[in-house]
Order: sequence, then C-alpha cells, then structure tokens
Amino acid sequence: MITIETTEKQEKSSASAPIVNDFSIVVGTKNGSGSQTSNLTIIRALFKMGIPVSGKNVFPSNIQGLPTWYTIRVNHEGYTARREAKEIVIAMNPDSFGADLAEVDPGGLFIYPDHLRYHIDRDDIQILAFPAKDLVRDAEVPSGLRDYVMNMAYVGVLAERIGLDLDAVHAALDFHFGGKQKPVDLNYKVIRMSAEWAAEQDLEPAPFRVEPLDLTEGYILSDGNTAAALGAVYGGVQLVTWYPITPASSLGEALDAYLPKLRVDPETGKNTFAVIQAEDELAAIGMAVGGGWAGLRAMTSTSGPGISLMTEYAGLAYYSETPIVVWDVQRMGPSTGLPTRTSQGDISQVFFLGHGDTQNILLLPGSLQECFEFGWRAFDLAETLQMPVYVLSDLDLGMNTWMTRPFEYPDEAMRRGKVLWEEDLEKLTERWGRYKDVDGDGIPYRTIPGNKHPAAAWFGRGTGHDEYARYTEAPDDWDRNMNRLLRKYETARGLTPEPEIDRVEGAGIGIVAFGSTGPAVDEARDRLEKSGTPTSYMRLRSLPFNTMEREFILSHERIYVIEMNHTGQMHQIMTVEFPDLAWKLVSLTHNNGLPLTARWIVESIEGKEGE
Amino acid sequence: MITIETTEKQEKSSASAPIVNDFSIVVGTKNGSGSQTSNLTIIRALFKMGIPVSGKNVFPSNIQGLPTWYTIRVNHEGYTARREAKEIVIAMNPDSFGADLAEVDPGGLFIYPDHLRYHIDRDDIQILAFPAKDLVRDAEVPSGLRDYVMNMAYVGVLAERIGLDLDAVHAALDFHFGGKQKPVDLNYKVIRMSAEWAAEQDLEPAPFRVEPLDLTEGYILSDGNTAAALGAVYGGVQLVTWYPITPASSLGEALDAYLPKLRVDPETGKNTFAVIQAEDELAAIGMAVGGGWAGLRAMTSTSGPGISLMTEYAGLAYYSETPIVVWDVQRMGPSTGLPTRTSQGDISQVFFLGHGDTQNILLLPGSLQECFEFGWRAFDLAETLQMPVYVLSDLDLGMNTWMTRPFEYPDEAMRRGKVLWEEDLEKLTERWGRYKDVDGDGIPYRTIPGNKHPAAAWFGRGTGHDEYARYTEAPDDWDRNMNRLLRKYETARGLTPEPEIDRVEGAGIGIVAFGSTGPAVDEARDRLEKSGTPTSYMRLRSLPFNTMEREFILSHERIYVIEMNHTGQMHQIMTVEFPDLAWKLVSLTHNNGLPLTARWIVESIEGKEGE
Amino acid sequence: MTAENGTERKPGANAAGLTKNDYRGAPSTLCAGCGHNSISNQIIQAAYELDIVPEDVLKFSGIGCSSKSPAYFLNRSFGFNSLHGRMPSLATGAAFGDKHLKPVAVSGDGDTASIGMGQFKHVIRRNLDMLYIIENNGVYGLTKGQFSATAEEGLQLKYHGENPYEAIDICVEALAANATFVARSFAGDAKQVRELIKAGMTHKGLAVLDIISPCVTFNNADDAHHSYGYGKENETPIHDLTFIPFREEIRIDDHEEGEYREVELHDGSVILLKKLERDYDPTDRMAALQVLEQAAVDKVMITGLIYFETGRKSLTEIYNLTDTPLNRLTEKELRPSRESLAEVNTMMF
Amino acid sequence: MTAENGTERKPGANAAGLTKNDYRGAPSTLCAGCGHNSISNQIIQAAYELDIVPEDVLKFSGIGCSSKSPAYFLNRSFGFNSLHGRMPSLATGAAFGDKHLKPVAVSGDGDTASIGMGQFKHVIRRNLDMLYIIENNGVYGLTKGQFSATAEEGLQLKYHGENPYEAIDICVEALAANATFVARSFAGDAKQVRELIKAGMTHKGLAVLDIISPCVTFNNADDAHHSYGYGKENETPIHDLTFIPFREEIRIDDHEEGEYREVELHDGSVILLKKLERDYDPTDRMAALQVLEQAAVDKVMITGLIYFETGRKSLTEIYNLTDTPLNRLTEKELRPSRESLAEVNTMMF
Ligand SMILES: Cc1ncc(C[n+]2csc(CCOP(=O)(O)OP(=O)(O)O)c2C)c(N)n1
Ligand SMILES: Cc1ncc(C[n+]2csc(CCOP(=O)(O)OP(=O)(O)O)c2C)c(N)n1
Ligand code: SF4
Ligand code: SF4
Ligand SMILES: [Mg+2]
Ligand SMILES: [Mg+2]
Repeated sequence: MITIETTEKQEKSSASAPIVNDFSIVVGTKNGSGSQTSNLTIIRALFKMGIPVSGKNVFPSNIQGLPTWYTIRVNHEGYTARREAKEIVIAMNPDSFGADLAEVDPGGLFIYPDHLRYHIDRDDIQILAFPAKDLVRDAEVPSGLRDYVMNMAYVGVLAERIGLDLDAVHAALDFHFGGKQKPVDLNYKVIRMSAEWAAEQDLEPAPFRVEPLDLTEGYILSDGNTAAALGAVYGGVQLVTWYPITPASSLGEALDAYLPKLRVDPETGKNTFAVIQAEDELAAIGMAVGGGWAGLRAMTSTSGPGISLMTEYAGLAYYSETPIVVWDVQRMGPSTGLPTRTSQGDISQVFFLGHGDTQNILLLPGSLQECFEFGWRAFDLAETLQMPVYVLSDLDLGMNTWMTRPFEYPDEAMRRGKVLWEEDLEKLTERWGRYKDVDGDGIPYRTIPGNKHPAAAWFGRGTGHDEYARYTEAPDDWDRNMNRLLRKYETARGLTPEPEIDRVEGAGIGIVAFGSTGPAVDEARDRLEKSGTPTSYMRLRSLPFNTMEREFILSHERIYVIEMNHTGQMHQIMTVEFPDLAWKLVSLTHNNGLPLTARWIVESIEGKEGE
Repeated sequence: MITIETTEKQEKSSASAPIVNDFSIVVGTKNGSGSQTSNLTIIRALFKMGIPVSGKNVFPSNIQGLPTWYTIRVNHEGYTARREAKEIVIAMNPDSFGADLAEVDPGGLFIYPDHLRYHIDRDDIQILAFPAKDLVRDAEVPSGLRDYVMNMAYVGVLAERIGLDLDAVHAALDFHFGGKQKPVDLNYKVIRMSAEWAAEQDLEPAPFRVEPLDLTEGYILSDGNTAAALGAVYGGVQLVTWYPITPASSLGEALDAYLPKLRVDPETGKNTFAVIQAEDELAAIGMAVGGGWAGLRAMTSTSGPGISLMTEYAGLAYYSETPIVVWDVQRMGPSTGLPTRTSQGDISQVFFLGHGDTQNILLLPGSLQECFEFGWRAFDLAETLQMPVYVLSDLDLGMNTWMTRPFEYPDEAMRRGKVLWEEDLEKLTERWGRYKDVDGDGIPYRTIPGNKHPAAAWFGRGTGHDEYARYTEAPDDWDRNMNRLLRKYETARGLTPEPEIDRVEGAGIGIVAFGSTGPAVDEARDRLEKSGTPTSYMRLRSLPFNTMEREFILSHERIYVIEMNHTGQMHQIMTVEFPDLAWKLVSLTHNNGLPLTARWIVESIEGKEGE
Repeated sequence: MTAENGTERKPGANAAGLTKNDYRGAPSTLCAGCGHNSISNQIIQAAYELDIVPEDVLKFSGIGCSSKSPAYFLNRSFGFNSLHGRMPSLATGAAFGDKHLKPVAVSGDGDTASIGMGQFKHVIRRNLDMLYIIENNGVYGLTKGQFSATAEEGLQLKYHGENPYEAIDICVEALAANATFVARSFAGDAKQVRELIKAGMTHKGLAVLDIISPCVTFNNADDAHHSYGYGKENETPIHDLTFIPFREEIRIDDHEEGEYREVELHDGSVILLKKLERDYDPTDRMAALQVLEQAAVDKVMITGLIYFETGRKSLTEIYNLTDTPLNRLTEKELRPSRESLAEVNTMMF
Repeated sequence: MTAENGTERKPGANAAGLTKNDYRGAPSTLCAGCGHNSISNQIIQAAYELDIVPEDVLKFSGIGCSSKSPAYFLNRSFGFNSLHGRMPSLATGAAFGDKHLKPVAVSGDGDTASIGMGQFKHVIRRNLDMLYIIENNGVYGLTKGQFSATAEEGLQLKYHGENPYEAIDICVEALAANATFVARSFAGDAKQVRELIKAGMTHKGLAVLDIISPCVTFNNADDAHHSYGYGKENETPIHDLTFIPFREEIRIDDHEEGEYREVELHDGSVILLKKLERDYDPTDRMAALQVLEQAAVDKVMITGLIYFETGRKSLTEIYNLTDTPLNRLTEKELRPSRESLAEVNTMMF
C-alpha cells in the first residue's frame, strides 16, 4: 500500500528537491471563459518538451459560467490515466476558489490571480497570487479581449514556476492559431510578461518542475472523436447522418471538417460523400439505414439518449441485414444524466438493442489509434456481415486530449462484402435470393439499388421474409431465417477484433477491461506488480466473444471485470456467454462521471483479494 | 414416447368407437370473411355444454383475403395448449385448400363447401362436402349477407357431425348479438338447416364426438387484453395513453369501452379517467410519464416496435422515479417481424430498457386471472416503488379465447406509495427532499402537482439531481443517488409477485417457464410424469428474482428454462442473476410464431435427458 | 413502332420497350375496393405512359395498408417498406446511393400525419427529389379502424366513438413547410390521379400528393369525409389537368384564349391546366393557402395542383455529388492516399 | 393596500399577497446577455402582475439552454424538464393530474422545430390549455452552435458553414395546425413579451408564443435573423399590445375612434391592440397567414398577436373530468364496487 500512497500523494516539504516530470496541474475556471486555449497551450508545450502528458476536461453541461476543471497530468513513465492527486492548482474561478484551495495536495502549489481576494488559510502549500489584470493591461491587450487573454497570464506564471520552455509555448500558440501572427503575438506577449513578472518576484523554488525528455517523439496529440472521424474518412464513409449531442457532436463536426478536405474528387470538384445534420436521431439512423441499403458506407454518431431513439431502426437494420455503423460516444446515464461526464453505461443496451431477438456487434476502442482503426474497420465488418456495427467510445476517449502514435493507414483493402452487380447476376447459374445462405456462413448476397439487371430488384422490409425477400408468415420460413441469423452471428465471432491479451507467468489474477479505462489499468497493474501481485490482462476489443476470451478465463483463478457503470454490464454479458465459468468472474464497477484512477483499481483488487 | 404419440395423433379407423371430447378442429378461412363469429359460436357452444375448450386464431397481418386458421381444442382433461394434431379440418379457403386437406390427421374428418371443386386424393379420412350456397339461399339470407352467413353453414354441419347441442349454439348466438333477435334468428336458421341437411345425408358416424360434461361450471371465456383492461379499471387507472398496434390494440380499446361504463362519477356524470389515443408511442409514454408525475395512475399499452420507441422516456421514468405501467403485448420480432404472431422475445430488451444503467421490473402474467390481477397490482407496485412497471403479455394470451375463473376483486386496498400532501408537509419536522432516503429502503417521498404547500414544489428532470431534486454534477451526488436506486431495486425484490412453485417429491428436473406457455408446460409435465419423468415446476411471475428462485434451482439437478424466443432471454437473465448456479440451467427455446405445444416440450426435455 | 434504340417494339410496348406487365407488382393483399389499389394501378399506368425504366425508380413506404402497396406495383424497382412514420429518413439516405434514380414513396395518413409528422416536415424542408404520395383515408386501416390525425372532427367510427379533434390538412402542412409541389386528388378520379402522379414523378424536388383514398372496410360511410360517397359528391377540381412530357408537342384542340394555363417543369415538361370555375394560379403561395382555407370552411374536397414552384435545388443537388453514383465508387475514390494521412498526422500537434 | 382576503399586504405584494420574490427561480446558469434570461424575467413579472399563485402553475420544458430556464423562474411551481423534443406529451399527461393548474412551457427552436415538430403539431391539435413559449434563436445553444430548423437559408455559423435549407416558421406551423393563439415577439421588446405572456397564460387553449431570443454566444451577428442587432433593426410590431385582466377597467386615455381594437378572452380579460401602420384583425386566419407570408418575403420580423380564436374546447374540457382534480381522487372513487365486477364477470360468456 505504501507504493500507492507515495505515488498518489507526494508529500513534499518545499525545502527538498523538486519533483520532476511527475505531477498534475488542475486549472479551475468558469465554463466559457476561454481557458481552453491556455490549457491546450500548456499541454502542447509540455508535449513539445518531450514529456508525456494528458489532459482531461471536467466541464459542466452549460455554456458559460459554471465551474470547469482542466487536469493536466505530467508523467515521465507515460501514465496518462486520471489521478486524484492535485499537486498544482490554478484557481481562476471565484465560485470554486475555496474548494480548489482545499484540494491542493500538502506540499503543493496554489496559483491564483490577485483580484480574487479570498482568505487563504493553508500554510502547508506554496501560495502565489499574480497580478492578472495588471499583466494584461501592461501587455496592451485591447479591452474587449482582456478577460479572455487573462488566461494566458497563468500560463506564463506557471511556465516560470515549473520550467516550461517558452519556445515550446510559442510553438504551441503558433499551431493553435494556424500561424496567424497577430493572435500568436498578443497571447505570447502576455505569457512572456507574466513569466518575467514571476521571475522577478524572488520566489522560493517551486516543488515541481519539468525537464525536457524525448518521450513524445513519434507521437501526436489528438482526441478520440477526431481519430474516429479520420478513420471513417479513410474507411470511405459516404453518408454521415448525425444529430448534435454531447459528447458525440465533435465526431460529426470533425467529419464535416475533414471530408471536404480529403474526399472531393480532384478532377470534378465534386463530393464523394454527404454529411447531413438530421432533425433528430430517429431520422439520423433512418437515413443511415437508407444509405446502407443503397450501397453506401453510412454512419451515424450519437450518445445514450440518441441510441435510445434509434432502437426501432436498429432492429430494422439488424433484421433487414443492412450495414450501418453507429458510434455511441457514451456519457453518464440513465436518462439525460450527466451530459458532460464519462461512462461505460450503454453496453447492455446496445448489445440487446432492438425488440424481439437481437444480438449486436460492438467494437470497443481503447485508444486513439483504435478509434481510427475501428473508424474504418467498422465499415468492413458491417458490409461483410450485413449488420449494424456499434462502436462504443466514451466522453473521456472522445473529447479529451491524448498522446498517440500517428494514425496508421489501413493495412487491408476495403472489404465490401457479398454484393452482386449486373455482371455478377448475369453470370449466376442459380436463381439469386437476397436471403439465401449460399455459402453456409449465414451471410447472403445482396444487390444494390441502381443495379439495372432486371432480376436485381428486391423489396426490403422489417416483416417476415423468405429467401427471395418475399413476405411470408409461414412458421418454418421464420424459423429458418432466424436460424440463419444466429449462424451469421457465429460467423461474426471469427471476424471482430480479438482481445489484446497480456498473459503474465504466474499470475493468478486476470483483469478484464475495455475502452477508456485501459491507461488506468496499465498503471494499476504496474503498481500491483510492484507490490507483489502480478496480473494478467485481457483488454476486450469487441463483442461477441470468440475463443480467446474463454481460454483467458480458464487459465486464471479469478477474473476481475473492471468497468465504468453501476450494474457491471460487461460482467453480465460475460456471465451469459460463459455461464460455466461465471463463478470466476468478479465485477468491479465505479461510475461517478470521472475517469477511473489506477488507485481505485489497485485498492479494489487488493480489497477483494484480502477478503 | 408412446404416450405422446397416441395423445398427439389419434390414429383411428372410422369403424371404431368415436373419440369423445378430445380433439382439435381447425377452420381454414380467409381473413376478413367473417368466420370469427362462427368460430366463437362453436367455442361458446362447447363451453356451454360443460366441455373444456380453447380457441387460437392464427391470422395474417392484413385485413381481408389472406389465409387464417382458427383452431378449437376440445379436451376433457382441461388442457388448453396448442396441439399440432388436426382431427377435424373445415376448409373454407380455396387458397389453402390443398394444404388444409394434407394436414388432416389420418382417421380425421374433412369438411368443405361443395363449391370448392378440388381434387380430393386422400382415402384415410372422412370427407364431407356440404352445399354451402344452397343452404344459405334456402335459408333466405339477404344476398348482401350471404358470404358472411355462409360461415354459419359449417357450424351447423359440424354440430350435427360431432353432436354439438343446438340449444347451446343458440345461446352462443344470443350472447354474441346481445340478444338482438334478427341476427340471432338469421344465423341460427342457417345453422339449424345445415345441421338438418347433414342429418339427412345418411353419413357414417363421425370419428369424433362431444358429450356434455360439467367442467366449465364456474368459468368464463375471455381474452387476456380484456382481462388486463378490466384489471386496470379496478386498479383505478386514470390516464390511458396508447397508440394502436397489433396485438395490443384491443387492450386500449377495452379500456375505452369499459371505463365509461364503470368509472363515471354517478352523481355528476363526470369522468374519473381519460383515454388518449396518442400520435405515436413516443407521445403515448410521454403522456403516461406526465400523468404518473402528476399523481395519476397512468398506463400505456403497446408491442415491440412501440417499446423500442418508448426507450428514452422509459429511462426518464426510471431515473426521475415516476410511476407508470407499460403493457407489452409481445409479438414476433425483431423489427416489424410478424405482427400477428406470438412470441416472448422482448424480455431482455425490456429488462434493460433505457440507456445508461437501468434495471426494470417485469410482471409476467401466465393466465387471464393474472392479467386481471397484474392489471391492478402493477399500479400498486409502480406507485410504491416509484418506478415504471412493465407487464409482459403476448398475442396468444392477449388475443386468444381462454377459459378462466371469474376475475377476482382485488383483495388489498390500493397502495399509493409515499405521497405527501399539504397536511403531511405541515407535520414534517425535517426538511423534505424529493430524493431523500428517509426509510432506508431506497424509496423517497414525493409530492404531487396541485399540492398548494409552498414547500411542495420540485422540478423534475432526467439530469443529475441531489436529494432536494436540485441539479448537480458532483460525482458524489451522482454516486449516492445511483446507489439509492440500486437499494430501491433490492426493495423491489421483496414486493413483486413470487413464482408459483410446484415441487414434486423425487423430481430431479425442474422446469422454469412463464407467461402464455403455462398450459403447454402443464400438459407436458403430466405426460412426462406418466412416462416416468416427474418434474418440478417454477412458473416465474416477475423480475427481478427474490429468494425462492434460487432455492428452486438449488434443489434440482437440472433446470430447463422454456421460452418462446430464439436467444433464450430468460435463461440469460437467470444466468446473470445466479451466476454460481448457471451450470445447472438448460435453455429450451422455440419461436416460430405459433404457441408452444406440450409435445415440443416433452420431446425437447426427453431429448436433452437422453443426451 | 420502334423503341428509342431502333429495335422493334413488343406489341403494347412503350418507348422504353416495355409492356404494362413490366410495371406490375405482386398481387395486392388489400381489401377489394380499397382506394389504395386504384392508386397502385395509376402508378403502374403513369410509369408505363412516362416510358420510365422501372430499375430507375426507388419505392419507399412506411407501415400501414397504404404502405404495403409498393409491393403491388413496379416489381422491377428496388424498394423498402420501412418503419411506421419514419419512411422519409430512410428514403433520404437511400437517395444518396444513386442520385439518378427517382424515389416514389407511398404513405398513409396515420403514417404521415400522426406518427410521421416530424419526418414529413423535414423531408419537405430538405426538398428531397421524390414523389411523396399519401393515401389518405382518415383512418388506421391496418390496425382496424382507429381515428387518424386527418379524420374530421365529429367523425363516428364503429368501435371508437366520435373524433373530438380537428383534422390535420396534409396540403396545408406541406405548404407551411415550403413544399415545392403540393397537390390533392381523389382515388375515385383515376385520370387526375394519374396525371398528378406523372407530374409529381417528373418534378425535381419534393412533390406532396395527398390522395383521398377510401378505406372501404373501416371508413366509408357516405357522410365521412374520406369515403367514396363523399368524394363523388364533393370533389371539386380547381382545374382540369393534363401532363405533357417534354418530348411531346402540346396540342390543344379547341384552344380558346385564356382557357388554359401552362406550368412548366424543370425539364420542359408541361402541366396543362384547363380553367374551371375560375382561373387558379398554382404558383401563387397565398392563393394556395387561400383555396385550402376556403375549402376547409366550405367543407368541399378541392383537388388539383395546388402549388408548384421550380428552381429550388433538390437535396442531392445541394450536396454537389459526383456524377458517378456514390454507390458505384470504389476504394480508389473512397480511400484517400497514404500520403494524405501522413500529412494529416503531421498536422496534428 | 390589502390582499383579497382582507389581510394587510406585504410591501410590494400583489393581490395574491405575494412579492416579486415569490416568483423567482434559482440563479440562471445561462450566458450573460442571453435572450432567454430576459424572457424568464418577463415570465416572473407577468405572473406577478397577473396575481397568479405560483402553486397554480406547472412549468414544462424539453432540453436546451431555453429548456433549462424554467428552473430560473417560479420556484414555487411544480415543473418538469423533460426530454429533447418530447415535452408536449409529458405536459399533456401532467395536465390531467389537476385540471385547475395552468401549464407554462418553454422550449427552443431545436427542441420544437427540429426534433420536436411532431409533438408540437399534435399538442396544438389537441388544444391543450397551455402557454407554449419557443425561445427561438435559430441555433442549438446547448450543443454549441449548430443550425436549427428555424435558421435562415444562407446563415453562416462559425463551425458549420452555410445553412442550405429554408427556415421553418413556427407561427406558420402553428397556424397550419389550427392553434387557437399564435403570437411572435422579440426578447429585446420586453413590454410586448410580457403582455403576450400574460395574454397567453390567460388564454384557455394552446397559446403558441414564438419569441426571437438571441443566442449571444453562437448566433448574434448583426445580419443573422435571430440576433439582437437584426431584431432591433427589423422588428415590426403589427400593433401595440396591452393585456388587461378581466377585473380591471379598460381605460384608454387618449382614445380615438378606430385607433384601438379589443380582443376578448374567455374570462372577460381583454387584449387591447393599438393600431400601427394598418388595422390588423388577429381573429382572421387568412389575414394571419398573409401577414406571415408577406413578412417572410419582405424579411421583416413582424411581432404581435398574429391569431386568436376563442370558443374551442381545450383538451381537458373535452374529457369531461370530475371537478375534484383527478389526482385527489381516492380508492373510493377509483375502484368500482365488488358487485360491479361480479356483473362484469357474468357478462362474459
Ligand atoms: C411503431 C409502430 N406503431 C404502431 C404500429 C401499428 N400500425 C401498423 S399500421 C398503423 C396505422 C396505419 O395507418 P395509415 O398510415 O393511415 O395506413 P392505412 O392502413 O390506413 O392505409 C399502425 C398504427 C406499427 N407498425 N409500428
Ligand atoms: C435525444 C437527444 N438528442 C440530442 C440531445 C442534445 N441536445 C441538447 S440541447 C440540444 C439542442 C437545443 O437547441 P434549442 O432547443 O434550440 O435550445 P437552445 O439551447 O438554443 O436554447 C441538443 C441537440 C439531447 N439532449 N437529447
Ligand atoms: S382495411 Fe381499409 S385501407 Fe386497409 S386494405 Fe382494407 S379498405 Fe384498404
Ligand atoms: S449558448 Fe446561447 S442560448 Fe445558450 S445560454 Fe448562451 S447565449 Fe443563451
Ligand atoms: Mg389511413
Ligand atoms: Mg435554439
């Protein structure tokens, strides 16, 4: 337990040598006050210095005025998960000032603008009030921009205190403003002057410092929604139909931004895609189903409330065997819940989405690279299997800033599935039937509107149909078709991404996790290892399961299934899929809107192990 | 196996003594041709003769012209489940004539109107062509009514053949036409003349006959949707909001018919209820949630597609803790599926209905009496628990004709749950909070709009809220509230209807079933018993489970979970709820739109046991 | 007679070389006498007369008796019988598959005006290039006779008492949403139905065609506003209407000055409107609103081309798509180059 | 000053004995300057001036910045912040709980005209007795500035390029659906907003009040049709409007023949309309459609009481409910007798 405590809380007297490259900075501001640029600048500057960094925004569901906290974690070992500890707190928001002050770790550093005149009652931390208004005025910022640019002042002060390289800061600004000289200069001036002011104050050394490293070489900074959108662009997405909803909006918006850059026919200037903002999610998925049926790579992106509204069409897509891709960037439910907080709470719902018997395919990206990869692969799967494919991301993965290896170009040709065009039909010797299982894998052949062969047309429907897509109510027809769908689902097992398994010799414990909790699990496992509890790890990447999952469970004594929801949804699904091994599975859940921490995982597992 | 065969297929040479009170009659007609009255008349006449009878309509999803089969089972032991065997077939539909003929059991009786001139190629059955057109003409039926009344001719012929009492037939008509002399006389005349015609034909005795019994005394004939509607009426339903959908429409329509008769204030002539046909299911449930929030006993009824559309509001009801009752009269899915065929395919979906973490309460009526009982009890549960309560019926239970004991008046006073009115608030010493867990059972106290106390008002929402219903995003508030909801769900376990258990000494096998499959299970168990395989039986009546279910599983070697869907949904839920006992549970599913037969159950269990 | 490509035409074949048979569908399963069946027949006839190749048409519908009907015409056209009230979205997405195809949709009054009001409005707003037929019988046929949102106030139905709500007028709704083509007809008026179908199929943009189509089983009492009896008694065409495809010459035999009005479609086709009581200008929105408002007050069933507008971009036009149908594009066109991704990556910080 | 019951009034108290404070809500979390905030203030002011007891009001909303605002007024009223686009159904159901309460709903243009179009239409059709305010800013505020269905064609927004679709006009839609009260206002015109809120709260039936309410954060460029700048420049009231509750005497000081028009509400209250450019008769549906149509062509923001009709039954009136609120009925009234069930049972076969 000692390991954990010291890593989580670094009790420092300010006299000792500073801690280098291993701490968290929290900036407390008001939503809509323009601090996002400042925070991104800090992250990018750190990144530019070669120091592993991650940023998480804990923001409210409003546009302006409510408290927002932005956490930047600096860690030379590359850990990027959320931590509870707050070594440096910058308090810009009068409304949360008291709470922000109280939360600084002992031995930490507290920075605030001196126009916030609150009583400071702590003597176990370094305190620094800076003259924000003066600095902005002195930098000759036009009065309309002052409030906004004031956020740059804390960047400067922080830079001086922890040793942030001002050139790196400049590069960050340059990137942010797309090289536009005026805003770069204006903001940089405030930062520089603030740093100078701090340097002039004869302060005791700060307890935390950064030093350049070379650990970000070969990485980029991005977010999961951008990665997903780019993946879809390279997956050849043709129809994007979406309705705004936090935290999925930026996925649709990124598509709207990138497609015109990357997918216009260079010769004619015409579009190979369309992005439609629908009137709601019922329509968004309806359009996607129409597009998928008409042979397009069609997708929609949404979050929980939208998924709920999509239920009926999801069932139609499943039963009519129409390929579509649905991104669910999960937020906290039930109901409207906490629109700006993260969760993994839609697993069961999406797995069973649709009335009557449905079983769906879920992809579970665990990193930005996987967001990109599943962005294109989802189409290959949907078209191969002629099914809806759901990709379950979440707010943390989708909207926060993560280091990642560059996105990798698809290493396979597109798989468009079993499609018959005019010449294919011409060559057929047998009569084609839309729902015939010719190959025994449950996957039929389809034709696509626009096919001019006189035998190509068929009439799609969500009602009972026979192998030739004709309406039928005959019990045997129904049964036969449903059994084929079950067969197709078995085929899917061999095609969806396999779990990533790290099997550790001698580990009795296996951890199962997925999605955005990966970084916390990685960090937790290192700590558990250090404290003498080695663990194996299976990071799930899709549902349904195939054979590897069973083997993993079999080869460990106890399996901890870690997830961010209340009811242990993945644990439930594993129980259903492996009823004979259910007794081995232990559910560990935590779900309060904040990303998981390594600490919670370590303590939960040690707690259970100690039972 | 011999037992089964003889019960299923009664191979009779026409020479031997007739089989009495144990056979099935199938009438093949066209939808919309008006045969429903004839079939009901046969059933009612049989019932009047004291013979246990049941009727199942297998009809198409159109209004006129497609084949429809009505099956009437006569059974002196009181079995009412569907059978595959067809001893008597009456073929009125030229389109299905050939198939209908082929399906008569050897030794059976085939009756058809002689204007259908098809080749008859079977000599192992009795064949009887009757002059339908002549009979109708001779009875001087006005020409506009002839097609319709022609169906009465087969009633008459059948009556003569099997010994149906004409007085009983007359009573049935009298009931059907509400005593209106003219139609009664007209129809009866055709029946009588047809019976007379048959009597004059010097036919060999029919292989099947009915004899009066006294086994229907104390029973009535009804259907599950009527029972459910009446239950709701006696449960004090105040707001019914519905949208037409087969097979749920007749539930809403029955409410619309009975409420004005039973729930108008006698003094003022004013209504204590309102029935609204909504514009769709999104609106239907929205209205119900509004009503529930405003203190009304509010309900909606629908089927799978409607449930899908209700998902988002279902989540709001769950999370805002608003009592509503939702009837899902299940039909075959996925998607639009087979709108006129039965299924138990919505179990998983409804159990998890809503994005984010939801767990719902399901009532599972298994008889008409339970439809009635759950009709009122659902409100008591919803208001006690402040939750949506889902009642899952199905087409077979809801729309078919069943014998039942008379509906029983509720044996408990209404339970309206924890509601505070003006005087209650006045008396409180502590500050009231809408979402405070005062009693430790997870159930808070609520106030209702119209309460004039100045501290009564609160603002309902689907977003995060604290104990005083104020908006909050604080992680701890969220967690605390969700944990209370889980606590409330645990409270629910003690309140929902317990399973009905028939524990048989020495039985190693336990059968688990629910809903409309009950009669088939009863019959199957008798047969299994006779063939030396005694079974215990647990008929589930609600979800979530309590303690009895576990005990039942524990005390048997193997548990067969029988259900009408493809994926074994109840089996999955039991696996999740009892992971440590999952290895005992065997899933038996069958789902082709037709109700289960005892034969399928027996063969499935014997098959598995033989493995 | 020779077909366009110069080969000999089959007997009874049109300019596309196809006979009536090539436009048929499966046998109808609707009730004998249902208004919807006569509309299906007019769709077949119109497509045949327009020399349309069935493979160039897409069929869409929601759920209802009316929505079943696309199975009963144009068997050689692709189609989709979608969800109740949500057809427009599916049709919208599908239209992007191949912009050269012409979508024809059939819906019911329940499907469009009750559950489907939202999607109806929004597909109009987007001006999807589609003929949207509402087979309007004031009732839910397929679920056995409940009131729909177009049922008139006071209508009595067998099992549902009296309708307490005012009716929704589908043409008024279409106009409010800025539809570029709004027409009403009556299933009992076969010729007008056919001509309006032709016009609507030719119109570039969303054409709303509200056809009063009696449900003989559940709502056909003579005084019910959607019955045959009522239609025969009260139908009041605002003009006599003939569609003339752009290749044909306009020949008005006994042409009198001012007796006709011509409306030209985007492709040069013309709708010829013979004046009746008065001169009605279907390109005047205010006049359109007025004639509908007045008809509602007077309780007459006005029929004809109520509003028409040309020049607004249709949905797929707005999207500036490649000439090759999107659904014929291959990996080559759909996956940007490896280099471009490298560039994107370097553009990240 | 004494309150109605004769007791001494608090300073600043109205006839209900309540001060302004009794009508307030929680502090707003909307952006400073947001149009929605000024509307909330006018709701508070109107309720206070109407002497309404807050417990007699129900508040409803969907989801959006606008829909958050019911938390910021009338803290002592029950309310429900429901789902995006689906508020009307919840309000409809809730209204049956106690028919003596007055529902006031706040929605946004996205909430009503995009996702909510269907329920909007149908709640109008049912004529629920409710004031339905749309805080219309042409944009999705809460999700950060996407186009809503009321955004004008050609509008440019920071991250979303140019809007290619025609705008939906909420007042035209309300009229098409036969709303009994249709009005438009501008959040910058506090007095008119307030008077229309009073009139709408008093009207017996569904009152649609479409208020152009600028989103200062995402759609406030001077040439954007929902901005303050545009409103200040283009607002064109069709009359000057004052609501006079039925107890007050109408006193027109410098009364000139024909200068005023009076519209009487069901309870004897009066809306006094001072003529401006021309005499506008808000009880004439055709005139209403015309004025809206013309405004759209001329691109002016007309405001005022566009249409008003009295005499149609409101929803709960149609349902002939007991005088005791349904939600105060007990088992005695709600569970029919044991004997009646016996009778029902014998009526089965
Ligand atoms: C979501 C959903 N709700 C309800 C139904 C049941 N349903 C089928 S058709 C129909 C009404 C059809 O009415 P309309 O569109 O007027 O068509 P008509 O049968 O009158 O031609 C309804 C309510 C359904 N299929 N799906
Ligand atoms: C079903 C669903 N889809 C999407 C959202 C996300 N969402 C929240 S508010 C909003 C739009 C609000 O726009 P509007 O009604 O115009 O209100 P405003 O914020 O502009 O006042 C959206 C799309 C949601 N909450 N629920
Ligand atoms: S029920 Fe009515 S709408 Fe349906 S097919 Fe029959 S006549 Fe037509
Ligand atoms: S974002 Fe716009 S609509 Fe929302 S509160 Fe701010 S100004 Fe108002
Ligand atoms: Mg209809
Ligand atoms: Mg808005």
